[in-house]
Amino acid sequence: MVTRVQTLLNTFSFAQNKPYTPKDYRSKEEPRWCPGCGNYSILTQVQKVLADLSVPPYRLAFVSGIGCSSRFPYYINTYGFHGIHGRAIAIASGLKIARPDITVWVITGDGDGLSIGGNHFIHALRRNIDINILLFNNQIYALTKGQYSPTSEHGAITKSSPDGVIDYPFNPVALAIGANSTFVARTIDRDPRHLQNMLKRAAMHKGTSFIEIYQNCNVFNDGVFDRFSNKEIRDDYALFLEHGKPLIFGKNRNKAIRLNGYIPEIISLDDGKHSTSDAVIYNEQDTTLAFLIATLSNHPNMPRPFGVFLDITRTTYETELLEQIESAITKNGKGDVNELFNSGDTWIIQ
Amino acid sequence: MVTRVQTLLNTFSFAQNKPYTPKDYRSKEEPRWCPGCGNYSILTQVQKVLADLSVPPYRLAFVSGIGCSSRFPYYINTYGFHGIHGRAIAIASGLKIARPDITVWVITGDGDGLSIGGNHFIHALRRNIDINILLFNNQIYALTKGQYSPTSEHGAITKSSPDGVIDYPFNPVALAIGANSTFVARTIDRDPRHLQNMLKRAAMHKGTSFIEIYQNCNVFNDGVFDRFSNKEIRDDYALFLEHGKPLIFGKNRNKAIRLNGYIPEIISLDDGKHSTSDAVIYNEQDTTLAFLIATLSNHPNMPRPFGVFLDITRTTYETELLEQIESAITKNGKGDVNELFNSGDTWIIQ
Amino acid sequence: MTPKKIEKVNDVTIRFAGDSGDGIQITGTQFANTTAILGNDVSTLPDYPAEIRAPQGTLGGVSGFQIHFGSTEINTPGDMCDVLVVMNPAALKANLQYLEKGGSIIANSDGFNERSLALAEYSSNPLRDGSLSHYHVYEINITKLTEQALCDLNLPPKVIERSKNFFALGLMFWMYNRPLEPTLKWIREKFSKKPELIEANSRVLKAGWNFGETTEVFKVRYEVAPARVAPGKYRNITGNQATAFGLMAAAHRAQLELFLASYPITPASDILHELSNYKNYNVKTFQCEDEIAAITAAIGASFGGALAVTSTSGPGFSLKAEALGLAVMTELPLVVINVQRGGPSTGLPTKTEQADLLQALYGRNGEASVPVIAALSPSDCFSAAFEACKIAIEAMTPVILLTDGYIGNGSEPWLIPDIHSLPTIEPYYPDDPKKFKPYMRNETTLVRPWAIPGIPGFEHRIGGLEKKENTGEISYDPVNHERMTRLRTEKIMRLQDRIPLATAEGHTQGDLLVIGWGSTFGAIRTAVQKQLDKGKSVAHLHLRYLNPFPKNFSKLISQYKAILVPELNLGQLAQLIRARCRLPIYQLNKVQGLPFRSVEIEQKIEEVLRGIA
Amino acid sequence: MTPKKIEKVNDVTIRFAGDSGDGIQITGTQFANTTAILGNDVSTLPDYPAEIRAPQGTLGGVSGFQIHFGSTEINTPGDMCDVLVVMNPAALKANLQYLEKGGSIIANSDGFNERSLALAEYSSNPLRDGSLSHYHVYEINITKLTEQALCDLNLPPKVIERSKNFFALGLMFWMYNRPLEPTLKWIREKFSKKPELIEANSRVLKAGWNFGETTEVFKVRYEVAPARVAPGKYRNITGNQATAFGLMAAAHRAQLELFLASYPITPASDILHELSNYKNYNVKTFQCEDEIAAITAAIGASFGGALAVTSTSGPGFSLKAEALGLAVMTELPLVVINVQRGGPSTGLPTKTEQADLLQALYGRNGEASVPVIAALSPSDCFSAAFEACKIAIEAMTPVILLTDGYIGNGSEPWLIPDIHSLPTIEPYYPDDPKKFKPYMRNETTLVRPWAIPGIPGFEHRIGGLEKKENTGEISYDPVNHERMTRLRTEKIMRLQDRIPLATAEGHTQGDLLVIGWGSTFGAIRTAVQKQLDKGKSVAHLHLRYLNPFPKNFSKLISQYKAILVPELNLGQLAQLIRARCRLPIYQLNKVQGLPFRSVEIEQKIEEVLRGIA
Ligand SMILES: Cc1ncc(C[n+]2csc(CCOP(=O)(O)OP(=O)(O)O)c2C)c(N)n1
Ligand SMILES: Cc1ncc(C[n+]2csc(CCOP(=O)(O)OP(=O)(O)O)c2C)c(N)n1
Ligand code: SF4
Ligand code: SF4
Ligand SMILES: [Mg+2]
Ligand SMILES: [Mg+2]
Repeated sequence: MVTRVQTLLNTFSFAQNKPYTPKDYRSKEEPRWCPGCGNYSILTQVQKVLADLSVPPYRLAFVSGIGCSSRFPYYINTYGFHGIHGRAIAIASGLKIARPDITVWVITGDGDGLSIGGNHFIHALRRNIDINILLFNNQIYALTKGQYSPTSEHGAITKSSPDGVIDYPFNPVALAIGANSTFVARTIDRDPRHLQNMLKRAAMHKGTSFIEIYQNCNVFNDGVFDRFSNKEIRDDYALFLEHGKPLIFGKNRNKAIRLNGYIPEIISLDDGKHSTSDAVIYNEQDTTLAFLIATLSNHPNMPRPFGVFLDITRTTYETELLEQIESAITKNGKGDVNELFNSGDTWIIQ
Repeated sequence: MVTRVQTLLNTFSFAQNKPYTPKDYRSKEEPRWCPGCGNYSILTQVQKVLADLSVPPYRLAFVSGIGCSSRFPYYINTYGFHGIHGRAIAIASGLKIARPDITVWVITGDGDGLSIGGNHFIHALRRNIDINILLFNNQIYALTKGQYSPTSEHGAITKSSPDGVIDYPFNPVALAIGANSTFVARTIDRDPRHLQNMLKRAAMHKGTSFIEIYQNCNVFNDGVFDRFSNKEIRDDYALFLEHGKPLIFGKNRNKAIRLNGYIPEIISLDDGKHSTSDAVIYNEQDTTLAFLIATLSNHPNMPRPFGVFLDITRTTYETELLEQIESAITKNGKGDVNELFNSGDTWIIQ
Repeated sequence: MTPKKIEKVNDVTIRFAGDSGDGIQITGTQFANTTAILGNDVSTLPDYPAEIRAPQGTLGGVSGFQIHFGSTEINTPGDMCDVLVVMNPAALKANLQYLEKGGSIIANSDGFNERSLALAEYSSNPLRDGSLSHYHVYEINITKLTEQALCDLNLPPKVIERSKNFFALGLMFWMYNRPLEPTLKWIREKFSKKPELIEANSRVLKAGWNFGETTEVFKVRYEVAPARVAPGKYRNITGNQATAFGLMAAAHRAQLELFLASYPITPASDILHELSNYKNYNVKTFQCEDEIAAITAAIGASFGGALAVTSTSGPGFSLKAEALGLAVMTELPLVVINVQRGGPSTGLPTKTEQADLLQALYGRNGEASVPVIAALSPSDCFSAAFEACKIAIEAMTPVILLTDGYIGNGSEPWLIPDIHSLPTIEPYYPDDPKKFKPYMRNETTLVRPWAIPGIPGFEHRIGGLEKKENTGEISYDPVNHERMTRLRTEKIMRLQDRIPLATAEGHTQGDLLVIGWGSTFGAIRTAVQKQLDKGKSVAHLHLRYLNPFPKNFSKLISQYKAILVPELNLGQLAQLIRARCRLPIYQLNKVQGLPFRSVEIEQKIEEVLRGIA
Repeated sequence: MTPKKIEKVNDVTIRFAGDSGDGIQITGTQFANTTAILGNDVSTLPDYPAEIRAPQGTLGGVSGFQIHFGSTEINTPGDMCDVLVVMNPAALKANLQYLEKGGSIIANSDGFNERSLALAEYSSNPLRDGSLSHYHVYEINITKLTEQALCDLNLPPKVIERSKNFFALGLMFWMYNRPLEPTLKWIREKFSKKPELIEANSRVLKAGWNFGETTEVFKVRYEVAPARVAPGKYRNITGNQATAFGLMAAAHRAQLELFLASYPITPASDILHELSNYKNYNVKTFQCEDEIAAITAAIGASFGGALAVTSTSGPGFSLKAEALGLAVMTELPLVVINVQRGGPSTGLPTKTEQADLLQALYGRNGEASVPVIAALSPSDCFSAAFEACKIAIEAMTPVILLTDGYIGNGSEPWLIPDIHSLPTIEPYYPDDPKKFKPYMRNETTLVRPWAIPGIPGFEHRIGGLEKKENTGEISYDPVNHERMTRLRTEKIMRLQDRIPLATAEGHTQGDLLVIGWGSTFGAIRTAVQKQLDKGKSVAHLHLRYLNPFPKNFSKLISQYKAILVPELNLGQLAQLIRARCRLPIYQLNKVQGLPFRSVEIEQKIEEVLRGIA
């Protein structure tokens, strides 16, 4: 049976594979975020990257949950689904399994994706369905006006924690690695070029890609990521990972991370005692290293890593599903419903 | 205000702090598990350990979800709550926060705790509420008669995966470490002594303790853990972690794990080239090492680790809550509801 | 040997019972199949323990299978049985309550030893102590006779022990005059790789038959003439399997891929199991991490253009409440199946109940009308599931399909339809990108178009916020909200124009109309038929559609003096009817995890008729 | 200067409106407080944008605050306003719809420049183009006058700009003859650390007053005499705050710790925020990962002996369905608060609606009756919450408390009760370990005992499976299940014996009974009062208890010829009443995310009366 959907896809004459521009991904709806919100930059970079990759808009679906960030699909001219709180990843999973031909992006927040939606998040990662998850982490529930989220810092004063948060936060990157992820990255709204790079890498990865994007909410949590975006100081606070390259950071690229056994240490590259060759060479394909670097954040003096933590290959869920379908067809032929109904013990009444 | 609960606790003359025996923890209900089920052994060891620790039964609460394993509370003579599917940890969290004086154990399964209950699981771990979570992992949904679970092996044939599971499983230990756990251990139903040890360690840990217990379901998934329990071969397949001790295993204790940088390797201790001193010394307090050892399971030839992976100290949720309460009282005095109601802008109508 | 007397009977109910390991389910199924082939109408009820593996020989470990067959229409597995076949004391103890006074007990006397009597908590042997004096007891040493039949084959004792059920089956075939051949054929196929088992089981089956024929124990044989059932090809089917097939048939007629997202739960899991076998039939199953993931994944698949379904039972259905609202708001096709079980909460997971009706109608926030359809019997699950899909797709709406544990697990003969004779299902796709607006409705049906990702020109955004009429943009406008709320509700009401009018069986006007829904159909029908036979002024109205009600509902019921609503709950349909009419409404409610017996309904009818006379 | 004329009026509605940054909420609150202190009855309605920070000067960014006050009983924030104070064109455009024809507009003419007109999408200046000819327009250059009042203080322009709302407030105080002192005091306290702001704001406030007094712009001042409100100490309170206080009061009277587990959601979050401030009051708040965790954590806390509460709104309430069933089955006290908002699904998150009533009654699997209580006004949330706790604890049951966005955010004066005058709350604890059985019920109330962990001798197990009567052991017994189902339901029905009988306001018998529930109370009451004043044969019955209904409900309503049920949904209470009576029932339904205006109800009453006359 050729499904009607296949017929529709075949019938509608496809637009040429024209080169797309960011404008092609802009919807008519005017973004309604607060002036200065980090979401604007992310939207712009996504539109740029989509144009660079030239995926036709009609082949794309953006699925989100609820939150400021989750309004995203309205502003991008593709198929879009603004779901319910926490379920974006589950909706996207169903869509992708039903329609492996569609490129699916998930937009979620630290509340949407890690609080109410935490379970769908970890399960998607282990299943390795080929969707791209962008988690806008502003360490706050913004849409509901400022309660703490699972990434809010211990001690943070918010509307619902007047005496300071007593939860300890998730490290989303570490959580993702622990959940058997195949692609994990971190970037930040205020670094457009890095953001674009990460988006492209995620797009290219086959399987679930997860990017944590630090996003400034200038109304309810202004400045929590300043040290990673402020050009004056960020080089001392941020560590950029590059596959095959040593882990070097610092304003003058004069510091590096060395491993003492499995214990990370900062070394100075201008104390005369150490050189670049002492630094760890980053390897995106090593889960242990990825976890080790992800948990640098546990050490107060360590820089915060950005970039691709992990990019490994594992067959995707839908690939294996299609294989099982193929092999079922090979083995038993294309199923005929009539035959199936008429199989087993049957009898005829005249 | 002294609450009625405090009054009740004070009024009822407490039983002497008598030495308890396992029998004191046996309820009148006859366990209804299948003959040969691994759950029996776990129940027995829990009862033994409770007796050893002599926690009075009335100070204990066992909370579970739904599943074969979750019937556990009926068989143990303490306060008990057989909840709904997946919510044991949330129920236990509420109970413990409301009543920090009660010792709370959670009994859950790989379905209950990691599938539908996965979100409560990871959030409890990061919050570090002082509850003890025992996850009976039989890699199957047993109570519902044999569907695959989030820990079922890739390719497993089950009632709902006639062509083999295409999900990739969680490694519960790695997931827990990624979720910011403070205590993580693994043990197995068929090794009573190790099981008892782990239970004691969990009981002693302040904060959320998580033990993954391999449990044989002899009806729907018989033998999946045989290589770790069969006395003939288990020493080659299982690696027992001990804090401060080298990682040695093998029937003749002739193999060890060495770290090449952060990459684990098996060395032979009787090839003349290596000695015990080449082996990693295990350190329960290092999160990276714990993760590294937890993910040995990713390497097909590596042994499966058992024991305490991680045991670190972090203030518990309820400790911090009680501190905040104390400091609120110190700062503002014991709240008087009448005063509160009468505060703010008020006026009097004669 | 005197030739046996042959007695004609209209309908018979037999119950086989033994230990979980005794092959009772096979025995029952074989008897049912042979009986169906003979042209009797049949209804069956398997009844096995909740525990995964209850201890052997105990009351908890008893497995039963009841078959009701006859030369007239058979609508239930039978209130009480005429013959009870028991393999051990526990089976007797657990099932005696289902045996009609004066009925027959066929007992494997070899199964009644001291140990088994103790396990069944009997202090003395009931076969001997006179406690069964109200019944005809036939003690047969089945185990011994089976051993004798096989003594020359050198089989291990376990195998011999396991084939004794065929002896009982053979004996029942003899007693009710059914051929052995279908079962012999089944044995040959089933054990094709173990010739020694073919020989053994066939022999024992025949031995049972011959025992009946030759010994003097039984004086009478019975003849149950064929029923006038519709001609055609049949097979036995359980409700859950029929549901699965109904979904597949609908996907086929709609020419869509079938996508089932589900989380296992008793008694609904078999729908997932069944469909997971059909990967080569354009069927995808997705076992999710929980019920919320399942329904939202299904919604995602529906957005992608699949026929999306999610199956569950009570507690899982509760978890789907929020997302059902999303499906209402996005107006996407979706079928949500609730195989109801005993509640509330975890309740009685393996038992049946009809207590989720009001939840199906109202269990979500906001005004969110959803069509609700209930299946009435195992085989009817096929048509009900098909119909649910057709409405979902053609009206762009979630549809709730209610079945229950009783019909989900129960089986009956199913007249296999020709797939091509089933109605077509026509999705409403947009065709012109220039005119396309995601919430522009068809004027007659109020249905919005289904625009599928992948097609240029129809890019659009949907979601759970209120949307502007036609354009689908987010709108907080007060008047628009009211209009959209009413449009969504009206769209469902307009289904009245396409669902069949209600018809009552029995008198078209009169004293009492008995109204039912769902799996109580058979018991009510039987009860009303008997009352009609007794000349009572009654009728039976069965409601397949619970939302919307059939258009002629109020008119139809106004032809009666009173209404009786029997339900396996505390009166949920009764409440819905009360809000719609001013007639006196009587209720018959049973909340025991069990189906009605038709006599319970008959008694109530008589009581009500006395009251209103 | 001619002395101004003073006119007496009964009641007045004023609406302040400006940009989100204009301090409108403060202005309104100050006016309301001063007015309340004078002894007028008052009702207020804040109305701010859904967006976190809508762009300045646009329609989306307008913030409003409406105050209705009078010398008679005031039940609503007013249908339409008499005076509209606007700071810019957007505020005018967005709010003109609420102004009575013939009403007054007081406009800050300095705010009407080209840019702001464009932002408000005005093509010409409405103050000039004659489009406001149906109103009295007072153009006052408030910004300029404010600047002049402060010119010698050397303040930054932003500060000057921000204090102009006090000018408007001062002017309104003059017009309605209210004292400045309360606001001056408030300014002194609020800005105690910034003396320059005390000086500035006080001066501007007085400047506004003086402007009214001295200029010839206004010819008339108004006098609104005090109302005969109950004597006592008052404060303003919002519904959500009152709910929080009601819970605290109940915990105090029950001598229990208050435990709130919640997940943030508009418009319910303020209950969580409020309670998180009271750690030194035996209050614990637990912000959970989702709504399911919140209700189950609350159930755990209840098992532990706390007064356990969970608060949410529509979508979150849907998620609690399954666990509510668990609370029913375990018979533990629990209060579930649903601050209803526009649905279905995400719907209209910041708007009000009453569409979750049927869900509250039926939204879970199985027969699971739960008491449902609805609050009728902001201050009434206190009593409703208190009552919900009392029933939950004393009847060992979950209780659903329904409020909504309208009363949750709205405020009104609250007669502060003395905590000691509130009823006591008596938990039913077991006292004898030897006789203790977890499901042994009190014979009169059918309540089971609450055995708290930590106490020797009462160790027991509970859960969601059906349990044996008295002992609480798991039981699959059919008859026991029916008995337990009926006992659970009957326990809730017996609450009829402790809740007050229903009474109707107005004629005790007559033509039309208007029945309402929840936040429509004020509008219905006002409408019925007006009709009574016109001599119509009507009455008003307000239902606080939606399950069970008051015992005398049927008898009471049978005294009228017809019933009208106004609701902010499509007729949910109407359906419940239909199932209980045979009177003609008329509906008035509004689903616009907005409360009723009392005239809408009046019109409908008149229409119905014409019809049935
Ligand atoms: C079931 C449900 N619960 C709660 C809410 C309320 N809610 C909406 S968004 C949100 C949190 C958003 O936080 P995040 O995902 O971090 O997004 P942000 O607004 O910060 O971008 C909450 C709690 C809801 N809409 N639905
Ligand atoms: C809401 C809900 N969904 C589904 C179920 C059905 N169910 C009961 S137990 C179970 C899985 C149990 O698996 P696991 O936790 O591994 O326990 P086991 O039986 O293997 O010990 C499921 C799916 C349920 N009871 N409630
Ligand atoms: S509230 Fe914060 S996250 Fe939301 S739109 Fe405004 S700045 Fe952005
Ligand atoms: S089904 Fe498996 S897990 Fe459950 S009781 Fe039996 S053996 Fe144990
Ligand atoms: Mg956020
Ligand atoms: Mg399991």
